[in-house]
Amino acid sequence: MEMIQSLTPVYAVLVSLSAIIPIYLSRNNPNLREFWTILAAIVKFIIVLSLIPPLLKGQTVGINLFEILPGISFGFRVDSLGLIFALMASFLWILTSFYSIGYMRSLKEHNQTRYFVCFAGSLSATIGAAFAANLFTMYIFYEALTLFTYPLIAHEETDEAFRGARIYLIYLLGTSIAFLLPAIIGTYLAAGSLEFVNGGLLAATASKGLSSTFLVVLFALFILGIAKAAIMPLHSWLPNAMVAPTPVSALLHAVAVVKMGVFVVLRVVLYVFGIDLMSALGIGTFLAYFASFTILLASIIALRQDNIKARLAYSTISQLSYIVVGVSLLSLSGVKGSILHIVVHAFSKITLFFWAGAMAVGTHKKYVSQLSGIAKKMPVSMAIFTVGALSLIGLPPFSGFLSKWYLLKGSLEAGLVPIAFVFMISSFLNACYFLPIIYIAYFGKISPEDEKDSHIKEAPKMMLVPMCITATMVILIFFFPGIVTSLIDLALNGIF
Amino acid sequence: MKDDVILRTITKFMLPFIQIFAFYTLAHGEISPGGGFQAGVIFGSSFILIALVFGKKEARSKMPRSVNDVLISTGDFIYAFTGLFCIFAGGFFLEYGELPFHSAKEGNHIGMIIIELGVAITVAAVMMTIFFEIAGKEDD
Amino acid sequence: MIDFFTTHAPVLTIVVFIFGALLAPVFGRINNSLSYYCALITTALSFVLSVYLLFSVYNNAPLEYLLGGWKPPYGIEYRVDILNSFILSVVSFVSFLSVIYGYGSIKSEIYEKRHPAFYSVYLLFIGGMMGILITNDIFNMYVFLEITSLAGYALIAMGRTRYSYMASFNYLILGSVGATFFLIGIGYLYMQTGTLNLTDLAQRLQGHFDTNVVLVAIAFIVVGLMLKMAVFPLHFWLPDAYTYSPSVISAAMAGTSTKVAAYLLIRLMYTIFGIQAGFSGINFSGIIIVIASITILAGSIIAISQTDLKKMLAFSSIGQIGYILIGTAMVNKYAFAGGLLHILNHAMMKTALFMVAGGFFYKFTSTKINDLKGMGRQMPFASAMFLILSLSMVGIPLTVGFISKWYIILGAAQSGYWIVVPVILLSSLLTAIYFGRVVHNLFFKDSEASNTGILHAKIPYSMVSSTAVLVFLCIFFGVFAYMPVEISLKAAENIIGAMPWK
Amino acid sequence: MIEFIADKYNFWIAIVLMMIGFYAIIAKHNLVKKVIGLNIFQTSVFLFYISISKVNGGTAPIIWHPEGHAEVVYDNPLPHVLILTAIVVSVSVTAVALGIIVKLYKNYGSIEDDEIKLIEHNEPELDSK
Repeated sequence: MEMIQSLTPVYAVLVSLSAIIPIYLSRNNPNLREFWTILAAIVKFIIVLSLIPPLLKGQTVGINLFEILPGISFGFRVDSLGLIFALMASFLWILTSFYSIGYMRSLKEHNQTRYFVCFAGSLSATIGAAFAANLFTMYIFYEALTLFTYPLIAHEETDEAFRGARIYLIYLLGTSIAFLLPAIIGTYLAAGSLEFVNGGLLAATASKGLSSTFLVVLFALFILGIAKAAIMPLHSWLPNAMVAPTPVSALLHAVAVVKMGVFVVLRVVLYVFGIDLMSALGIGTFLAYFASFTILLASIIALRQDNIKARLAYSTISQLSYIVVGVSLLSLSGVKGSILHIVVHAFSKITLFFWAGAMAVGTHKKYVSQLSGIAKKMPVSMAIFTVGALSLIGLPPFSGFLSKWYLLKGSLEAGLVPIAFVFMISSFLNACYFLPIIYIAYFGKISPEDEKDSHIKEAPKMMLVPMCITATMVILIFFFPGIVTSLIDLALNGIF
Repeated sequence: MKDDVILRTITKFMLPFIQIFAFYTLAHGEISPGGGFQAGVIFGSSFILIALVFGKKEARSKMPRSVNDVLISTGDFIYAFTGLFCIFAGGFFLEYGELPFHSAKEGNHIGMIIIELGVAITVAAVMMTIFFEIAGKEDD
Repeated sequence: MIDFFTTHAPVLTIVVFIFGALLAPVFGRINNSLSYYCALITTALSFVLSVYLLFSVYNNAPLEYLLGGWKPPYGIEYRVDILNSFILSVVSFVSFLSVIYGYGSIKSEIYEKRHPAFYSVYLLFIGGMMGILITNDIFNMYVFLEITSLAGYALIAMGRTRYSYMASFNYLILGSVGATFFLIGIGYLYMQTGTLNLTDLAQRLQGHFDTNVVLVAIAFIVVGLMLKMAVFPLHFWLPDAYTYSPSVISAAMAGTSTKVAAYLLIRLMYTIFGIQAGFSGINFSGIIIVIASITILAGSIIAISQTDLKKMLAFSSIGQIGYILIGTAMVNKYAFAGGLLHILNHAMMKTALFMVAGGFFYKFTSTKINDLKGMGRQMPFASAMFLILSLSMVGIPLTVGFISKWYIILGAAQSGYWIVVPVILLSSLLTAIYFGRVVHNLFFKDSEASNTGILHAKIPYSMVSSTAVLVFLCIFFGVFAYMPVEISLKAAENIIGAMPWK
Repeated sequence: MIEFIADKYNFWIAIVLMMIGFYAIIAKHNLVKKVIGLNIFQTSVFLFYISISKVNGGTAPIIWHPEGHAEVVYDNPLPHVLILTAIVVSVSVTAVALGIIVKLYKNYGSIEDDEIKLIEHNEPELDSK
């Protein structure tokens, strides 16, 4: 493949990072501040879009900025997997920015400047990780994202928020230093380089007689180190991090942070170990079973959650493991399904979080049991929720159906029938925890106080419009899967 | 002790001898026990004796603080400058043989005595400073 | 002229300090600021000379300088190779920046009348360390060690609180015991070999490592130096000394003094004891690695429970010395380079951290962690620098802290000391915890009524700029690590290559 | 056994003195006594150095030309020189230590380290000088 030296990926990262300065400087003028946020979001999305044409032509855009240590450089390389992730994140940033403005202003939150600054920083880190050319660059952005999101989670500045943020930091920073860093060092020792290679960085060195125990331990370190993927038992930071304002939960805990986790898992499996080495070592199957445990357990826990955001959080944990299981199946459809699920889940889950925020703004309600009959007062929001929920359960004509289809097909291709059953049981469980919400909202009896309360109304337009757009996307992807799958096929070309 | 006539008289009588002995030790340090350090200590102790017998004020008037401070630096300066001068004379640091006297032997002799003089001045001044600082406020 | 300069540069590095130290009080009689400029010029000159030395030995053989023209085993010899010229540059750079920093902070913390004496003693303090680094004569090392220690006692005693005297006294007693131990060790070595020149000692000790005399000498020297280095069970003097001294001195000391003691141990371990050459049945590196690991963990754990920022930084320094020891004791090129890099990196980070702490003190006369609540709003720039430095201490990539840890871990993996890896990772986590606490107070807590006692409204530019330079370098050398890495790798090659390889 | 002790009596003296000094440094609360302990400790090392410089049948290392003796055996002068330097250092350390003690006494009215710590603990003064 042709390599084009270009600074475009660097600009994509820098746009939001440099936006921090005008955002901070215009802290006394909210309108101007928000203008900068949105401008940065749009410019970023355009830059990411501009990277598509060369990719379709079969060229790779990338640049090695500088070599930090011999064999370890700080560089970017745009491949289609990274581009899918970047496109998704930057597109959703635009929507979330509008949504945040509506949300923060309706609730009159404090410290909005810090909020927008950190938000912009987080996005830079996300895009940086998406375009990272090697493990080292990825690690930097992985850590940067953790640090940028800490103030967002602690935003409320209550004891509970600090507790949640502390747990978040301990889990993510702790595992990444204790496990991910040694894993990277181990990789460097084994391969002498950290660049992502189609077919696997370590696959090339496997013939050098590295003991399989070493590789298995290395893989275990990677999986333990990527706590952002929220594979049990390292998941409990995610429900705790839900103390953040809802837009943060929406973008960061449905799109950026957790998706970065599974994205790193994908990178490790596909580009560091490689399909062949994984199946030779037999760790793919092991990971598949390990993560299916998370799928089922998290779904069951979600059933018991009354807090809306907690229920969504456990749902996220379960859905993330879909992606991990999908890639560890090591079959074409499995991997395809798992990449598709990254996108699908992002759109569906952000819709649900937006809805949760709309509920918080419109009704100040946080519990499922309080939502009885609420659909009468907030018909649009509930319709949007229904779309997101049905998509995650996996019903057509919503895009969730597509990814589940591929995942099921992949598990059968790999000959792992139990995994197929796990997917089906989990779909059933998904239905069990989403459908009751829909049921009581539409058919439950609205309580008399709520009936009279004139404050309960639809959320402001600033919030509703982004919700509608994401919901539309959920349906759109079902009918036009080509916009995503063409890129996925491109990514898988070099691997299978 | 200020009023003790015998002590005062004997001290007055002894002081010049102590100081001359200091110079003897200094000049002879090259070939016999002695040298700049010992000379400095002896010289300094003569002032300490003054302070003990006549009181701190009297000693300070003979050796004011400002002079004392400058002396510390001066001795140090003589030492360092001699060393540096050897460099400019074409040798290594402190290589007295290269000093511009008639021969290397001569240079060694004179250079060493200059160095010792610097050491002696500094040590004497430092001894006095230490004494006056530690003796502190108690004026007796 | 260039020849002349190159020949005499090693001794000039020390001579500038002699002249500076004696001119500072003389100028001080005229005007205090003159003595300040005297200190500034002296340290600047020594920095220039050190860097010049580093460049001139980088591609050439080590420079030798014979004091008084006496040939090596008899006379005192100065010897400059990459290892010590590297540390010379670090020490002189840190001391130079500390002087700049001091322009604002010394005025507020030390009596006007004492300024000339302060600068003079400060120059002796730095000059003594430069002497330790540059000399190749073991007794000369002892003398310089005592010069720098004596100056250090006086400097600590100039602190703002009356407890500074007690801190200084404790350091004095323990420091003298340590130095005397070193002296005993030298005596035993002299007994065995009859020489004091390091190069000569190394040759004459070959084959005598199993004698009791040499073993006793090593035991005394190692214990004595570890006292000076404040390695874990011998660290009691350090926290008080760093906490109660003036801000400039905390900053300069944290960056230099313990590292110079560490250099001494490294130099002796490698050049004369040949760390792995002799000692049947005694694993010298193993012992030092275990001690260093305990130091790292203990320093970090004790730091967590501190309530005073400066004390916390002091305990953190104790832990960080462990990194330097652990890296250099592994007898591996990469680990050695990592340890050496950590001397530079830790000097920059810890000096800057103490400078920031001094900035808080300058404004609010307090360094209690609880009094720092809400500083993120009141002193945003200082707090931001503190944040960057904390990240660097934790070892986040693109900061210098990462580079040295990376090399130490790499070396540990290569030489098979796997135990080191979890120790370093665990201590990174502990570091994250204790710095996280401070950062949390800075940015997420609202200021309390108690810290409204503002002493100075504005922090002088001298303090801000010198700290900012260090913070910038912390990032710069984290991103463009090539230069220090190359230098330390080459130093490591020279040092390890000169001894019998494992 | 007796011979072993008697032969190396110089070491034993050094060790005994060193331990006395060490004991004083560690166990005494009075700061002046600590300094005295330090001095004893250092003196033991000086003695040790001087004793190892002794050459059997040697005399003081001062050049002299006695009649009838072609060769004179001298002691090794180098340790003497080293110790002279070490003594200077020791004196300076003592001076600094005593200076600090004077200041401590002025500030706390005590030279017992436990009392000083107690005073500091009860009434800490941040900006006292």
